Amino acid sequence: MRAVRLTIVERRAPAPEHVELMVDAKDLAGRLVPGQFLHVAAGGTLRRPLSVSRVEGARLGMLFRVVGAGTAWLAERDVGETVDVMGPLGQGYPPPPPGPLALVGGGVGIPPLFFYAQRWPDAALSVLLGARDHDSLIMVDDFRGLGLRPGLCTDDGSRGKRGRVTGLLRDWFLEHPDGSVMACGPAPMLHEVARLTAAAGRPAWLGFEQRMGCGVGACLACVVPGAPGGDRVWYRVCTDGPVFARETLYGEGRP
Amino acid sequence: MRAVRLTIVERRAPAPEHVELMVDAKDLAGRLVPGQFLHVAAGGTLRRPLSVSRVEGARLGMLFRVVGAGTAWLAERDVGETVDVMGPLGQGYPPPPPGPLALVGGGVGIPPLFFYAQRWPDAALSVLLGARDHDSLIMVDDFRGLGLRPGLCTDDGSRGKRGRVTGLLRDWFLEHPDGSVMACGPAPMLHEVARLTAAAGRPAWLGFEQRMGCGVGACLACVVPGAPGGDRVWYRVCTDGPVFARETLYGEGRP
Amino acid sequence: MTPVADLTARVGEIVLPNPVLAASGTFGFGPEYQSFVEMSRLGGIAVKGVAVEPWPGNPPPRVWETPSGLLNSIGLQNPGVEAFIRDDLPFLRALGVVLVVNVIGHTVDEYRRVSERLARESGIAALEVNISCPNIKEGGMQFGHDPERAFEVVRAVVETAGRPVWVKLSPNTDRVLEVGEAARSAGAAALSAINTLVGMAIDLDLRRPALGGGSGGLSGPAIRPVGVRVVYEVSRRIGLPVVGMGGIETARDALEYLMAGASAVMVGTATFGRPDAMTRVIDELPDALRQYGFASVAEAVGAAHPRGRTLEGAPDEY
Amino acid sequence: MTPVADLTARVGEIVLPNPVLAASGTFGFGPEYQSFVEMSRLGGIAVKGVAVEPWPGNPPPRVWETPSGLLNSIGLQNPGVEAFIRDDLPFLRALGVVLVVNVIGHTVDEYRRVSERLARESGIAALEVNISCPNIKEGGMQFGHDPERAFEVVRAVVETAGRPVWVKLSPNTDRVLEVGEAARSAGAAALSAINTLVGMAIDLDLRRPALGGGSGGLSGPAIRPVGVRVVYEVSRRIGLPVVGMGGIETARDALEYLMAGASAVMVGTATFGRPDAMTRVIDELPDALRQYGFASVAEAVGAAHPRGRTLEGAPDEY
Ligand SMILES: Cc1cc2nc3c(=O)[nH]c(=O)nc-3n(C[C@H](O)[C@H](O)[C@H](O)COP(=O)(O)OP(=O)(O)OC[C@H]3O[C@@H](n4cnc5c(N)ncnc54)[C@H](O)[C@@H]3O)c2cc1C
Ligand SMILES: Cc1cc2nc3c(=O)[nH]c(=O)nc-3n(C[C@H](O)[C@H](O)[C@H](O)COP(=O)(O)OP(=O)(O)OC[C@H]3O[C@@H](n4cnc5c(N)ncnc54)[C@H](O)[C@@H]3O)c2cc1C
Ligand SMILES: Cc1cc2nc3c(=O)[nH]c(=O)nc-3n(C[C@H](O)[C@H](O)[C@H](O)COP(=O)(O)O)c2cc1C
Ligand SMILES: Cc1cc2nc3c(=O)[nH]c(=O)nc-3n(C[C@H](O)[C@H](O)[C@H](O)COP(=O)(O)O)c2cc1C
Ligand code: FES
Ligand code: FES
Repeated sequence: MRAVRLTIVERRAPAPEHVELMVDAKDLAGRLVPGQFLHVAAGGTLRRPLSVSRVEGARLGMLFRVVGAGTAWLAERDVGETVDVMGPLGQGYPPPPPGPLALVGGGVGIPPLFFYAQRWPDAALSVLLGARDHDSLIMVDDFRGLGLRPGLCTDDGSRGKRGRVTGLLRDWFLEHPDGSVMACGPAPMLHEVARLTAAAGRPAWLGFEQRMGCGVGACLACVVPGAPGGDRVWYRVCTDGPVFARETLYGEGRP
Repeated sequence: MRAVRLTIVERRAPAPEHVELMVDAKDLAGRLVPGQFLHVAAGGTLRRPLSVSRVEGARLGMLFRVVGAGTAWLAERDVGETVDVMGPLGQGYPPPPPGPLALVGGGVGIPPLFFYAQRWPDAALSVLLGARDHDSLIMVDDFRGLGLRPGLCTDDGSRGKRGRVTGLLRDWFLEHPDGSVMACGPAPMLHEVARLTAAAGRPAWLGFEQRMGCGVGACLACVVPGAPGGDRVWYRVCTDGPVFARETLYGEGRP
Repeated sequence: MTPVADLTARVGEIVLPNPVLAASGTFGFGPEYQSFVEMSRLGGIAVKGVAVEPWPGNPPPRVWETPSGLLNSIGLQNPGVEAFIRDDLPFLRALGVVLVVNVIGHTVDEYRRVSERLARESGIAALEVNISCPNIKEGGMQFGHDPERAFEVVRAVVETAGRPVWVKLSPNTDRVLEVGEAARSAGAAALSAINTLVGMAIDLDLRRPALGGGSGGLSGPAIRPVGVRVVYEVSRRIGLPVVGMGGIETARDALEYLMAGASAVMVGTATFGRPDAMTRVIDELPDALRQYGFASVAEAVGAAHPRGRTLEGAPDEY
Repeated sequence: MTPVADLTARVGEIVLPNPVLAASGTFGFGPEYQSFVEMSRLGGIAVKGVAVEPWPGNPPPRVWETPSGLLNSIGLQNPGVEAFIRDDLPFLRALGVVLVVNVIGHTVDEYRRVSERLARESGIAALEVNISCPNIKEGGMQFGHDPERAFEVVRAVVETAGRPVWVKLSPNTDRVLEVGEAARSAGAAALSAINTLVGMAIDLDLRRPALGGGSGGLSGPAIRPVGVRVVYEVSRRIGLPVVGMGGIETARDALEYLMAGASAVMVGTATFGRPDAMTRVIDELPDALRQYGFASVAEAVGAAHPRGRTLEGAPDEY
């Protein structure tokens, strides 16, 4: 865990308003757990947290949507320039538990799940992806390249089913009542995944986003509430997460 | 007088830590009076005032020393990029009065005087230039290119005489007791020019620097004190100057 | 064609074609910027502070750039109210733009006399009482930091102005709500906020404060969060319209102030960097309003206020 | 070889190897940054505010970036003094770095109890009393804005601390000198300044304040001019050493504070962008001192103060 300057070796534009920077990261790449993130200097006062989207040999990827000043700044970086990152940071997803496993990704929550699929080629994976529209439904071909056939949906029906990815998950549980879930996406999606998996009595790990200061647990900016009556009022996304076992945040019962 | 984006057509590096940007400025170039300045956007909250260093057909030059964030930003601009300037601003130097005329320039006060020499090729000009050291004594060859032979001095003696340019002016007045002076440079130099020319009873026009806000007379940031007992307490460098007749700031007597 | 958003803004009884005014002290007395700005398109102009007599102002340097900000120490240099009326008012009147005259003084009486003198002149929509300038009689204590003194000075102006009186609040105090309340009870028609934050820079070479006046006023994007906070609090807690300012550069920034509760906004420092900053904000405001779901400026005003929840109920600050 | 500038800094009786400390709340309780920073090189560490009981803090989002600045609304979340002593102090003590514990409370008694409890522990160089946090018992009035309340709280801590007490000043008041004077007369050994400015940002999409806590504290380069001004005034007018902070990113920034009168400085927000910000400042300080003609930190302290002229004689602010 340290701050390093990594050289950009490739710049991809996988979809409108999305950029994937591939950087040379010998020392880092081997040690990364899917779900961990990098804290990336992006021209402003604060760094920007970005998940690792893939590892290819000594290279790693960061795939992001351009939403504001920081991601716009990063999107302008060229091959040969360096990016200043801290990492690897945080707690990633555990290895696949026995039985069927669904990767449930929403929008820019998809990249860490692709890295997961890449890391665990022999797991019994189903992939369920959702996004607001066609252009935001990223990495579908990457998953197909691994021989997986992701279930797809969009809010506006412009690709895959119309609806939420949690709808796909509900259906999936009908066929895989013994399944587990690794999910990443916006908070409302994660709440619903928590509800569904708790209702099914099945384990789930959830990857959260929160606005960050330090990225290393020092500033207490990035908190999400712990389960009522649980050990702690707040958990830090940067060090306690970003991936949490459902129970940590939602308790043992059905949320 | 308006704000325009001008394309950089040439970038020169006339001396260490000095850059001259030549920009395409059809509409402006013809209307410029030597001593007028441009207010140049330079990446920060405020613009930076820069004199026009020369006009070549439809092109004009800005020659500056890199001293801080703004000039560093400008120094990084490349041919083909545009700079955002307001201008022409302020009051320039008057046409040459009858009789011998000395142009007395110090450091980055030299560029507007070169433009003056270029504009008035038939005047009976002497050129006296001073700077702290060899590398800061700029535009010497430009003056020579006009057939002039500038007298030179530096604080450290690394080029020309050792000493201040006002020493050269004192000597010049011995030979040209009927001479006039156009000067530009740091305030202490201008004070001394004012003293010398008042003592000689000869006219002088002085080009001042002051930190600016608006550049157009609205904010009252850029003031220099008027002559005690004179019409006004303060004069604005941006609109009343930057060039002032000596009397305006130093009164009729000997300062 | 999508319907054009309605930019009309209202500050009490004053109706503005759009909510963007020039901030006092940054736009001179009008003519200086005329070749750079389409003056007639402005929502209004607040001119430089005017005193009963000419003030000389502070020694230079008077400005200094800071990260995302600007320190100034102009010292309220101004030609006095008579010269203003003689030399500047005719031009301003002829523009036909809503004109706000910023009023300064050392004593309650000086404020009153400026107001009395201006009462005889037409073409002025409102006075803006600047109560963040030093009150020398009171030993440096500032009107804007003391609710009782603020009340006195505002009442003196209200009694004599014959037109709506806006009161410009200082952010350099913990009593901004008390001062705003005092201004309201003294008869102010609106509040404007914020004036600059007191700051300083050191000239490392000269080993002294960079500004000739020592300390100065900090403006620009750096202070925007302070301005938004003051506007949010004041607009919720005092029953007066608020004209918001501090660091506005873009239509998004203006919208932030409107949503925080400002009925109109002023643009100051941004004009130095971009002389057309105000008309850019005006040009981009319809799109910004649409993007965030507002059909008009009026709809956006106070949109970020909680419905029915007061600031007292808000959690600790940090 | 040119002689190495002497970086030793003195804050009252406390001697620091260099003048750069970590600012409270931005460096956790020490271990968080240890793989990014050479801890032993720091001039000192001020840890996160510690209360008598655990505080939960505010709802997220707790940070929001602004131009050259950062708004935060952590809400002083902390585990309480017992947990601090049990879980964090052993690590900090073992570092061998000058340790400053930031103390918070809702009431005078709460401050006193934290101080009393810490008095039984070794390895703490000084307490830093944070009097800019909300005093809930007093209806939201803040200790840091009221000289009498500040006096009470500082005296309570001084009586019990058994070690030097620093008092951290709020810049959100016009009475910072009165509060500083109250702290001095209550026995403070030093002042630290500044804490954050109260600010707010609006989340345009959500139509509400961006921070979960509503308003928050503004830090970072944006506030540096305010910090420098407070340090300049306080160090000239109150007879106490001052630890300066607010927006320090580089050695030049640190030198600006030293010349304004700070005996040492703290770095906060800059660490988030560059975890090695503090050691960079330390590394670059010798060159910066030399460039501006100082042989030591001690020589630079207060170098921008006028010789023999007091602030009263300074011209109007702007
Ligand atoms: C652990 C983690 C992993 C992430 N991985 C990815 C990823 O792989 N791809 C991707 O596109 N995005 C990812 N995000 C979201 C990403 O961090 C934000 O989109 C990005 O910070 C926006 O920065 P900006 O300057 O462009 O936007 P702005 O909105 O201008 O940013 C303003 C501030 O808010 C913060 N911010 C804004 N949106 C978010 C958000 N959704 N989450 C956290 N902070 C935010 C920024 O970091 C910045 O401090 C991740 C977030 C977290 C917490
Ligand atoms: C009318 C006029 C004409 C000028 N012409 C030239 C020229 O032809 N060539 C040249 O090299 N320089 C010229 N200068 C000086 C030039 O404006 C400054 O060197 C430049 O603004 C420094 O900007 P910076 O950001 O690099 O420096 P910084 O020191 O970082 O600037 C900080 C602030 O101080 C202002 N400032 C700093 N130094 C000066 C200065 N000497 N005069 C006025 N403002 C200053 C800057 O504009 C900026 O607002 C002129 C100044 C004036 C007033
Ligand atoms: C150079 C300058 C001069 C100012 N003069 C005045 C003034 O005379 N009266 C006044 O009320 N405010 C004055 N102000 C404050 C501005 O009107 C405004 O409140 C402040 O600058 C914040 O807005 P901004 O960040 O958009 O500049 C001045 C500001 C600047 C920068
Ligand atoms: C996230 C964060 C948390 C803070 N927590 C505390 C705190 O607990 N106690 C305190 O006295 N100051 C706290 N501060 C204020 C800093 O110590 C410092 O005074 C301020 O941030 C200005 O310095 P900077 O601009 O270098 O950050 C906090 C600041 C930040 C940004
Ligand atoms: S971002 Fe600082 S604790 Fe998580
Ligand atoms: S720079 Fe504004 S008046 Fe000269």
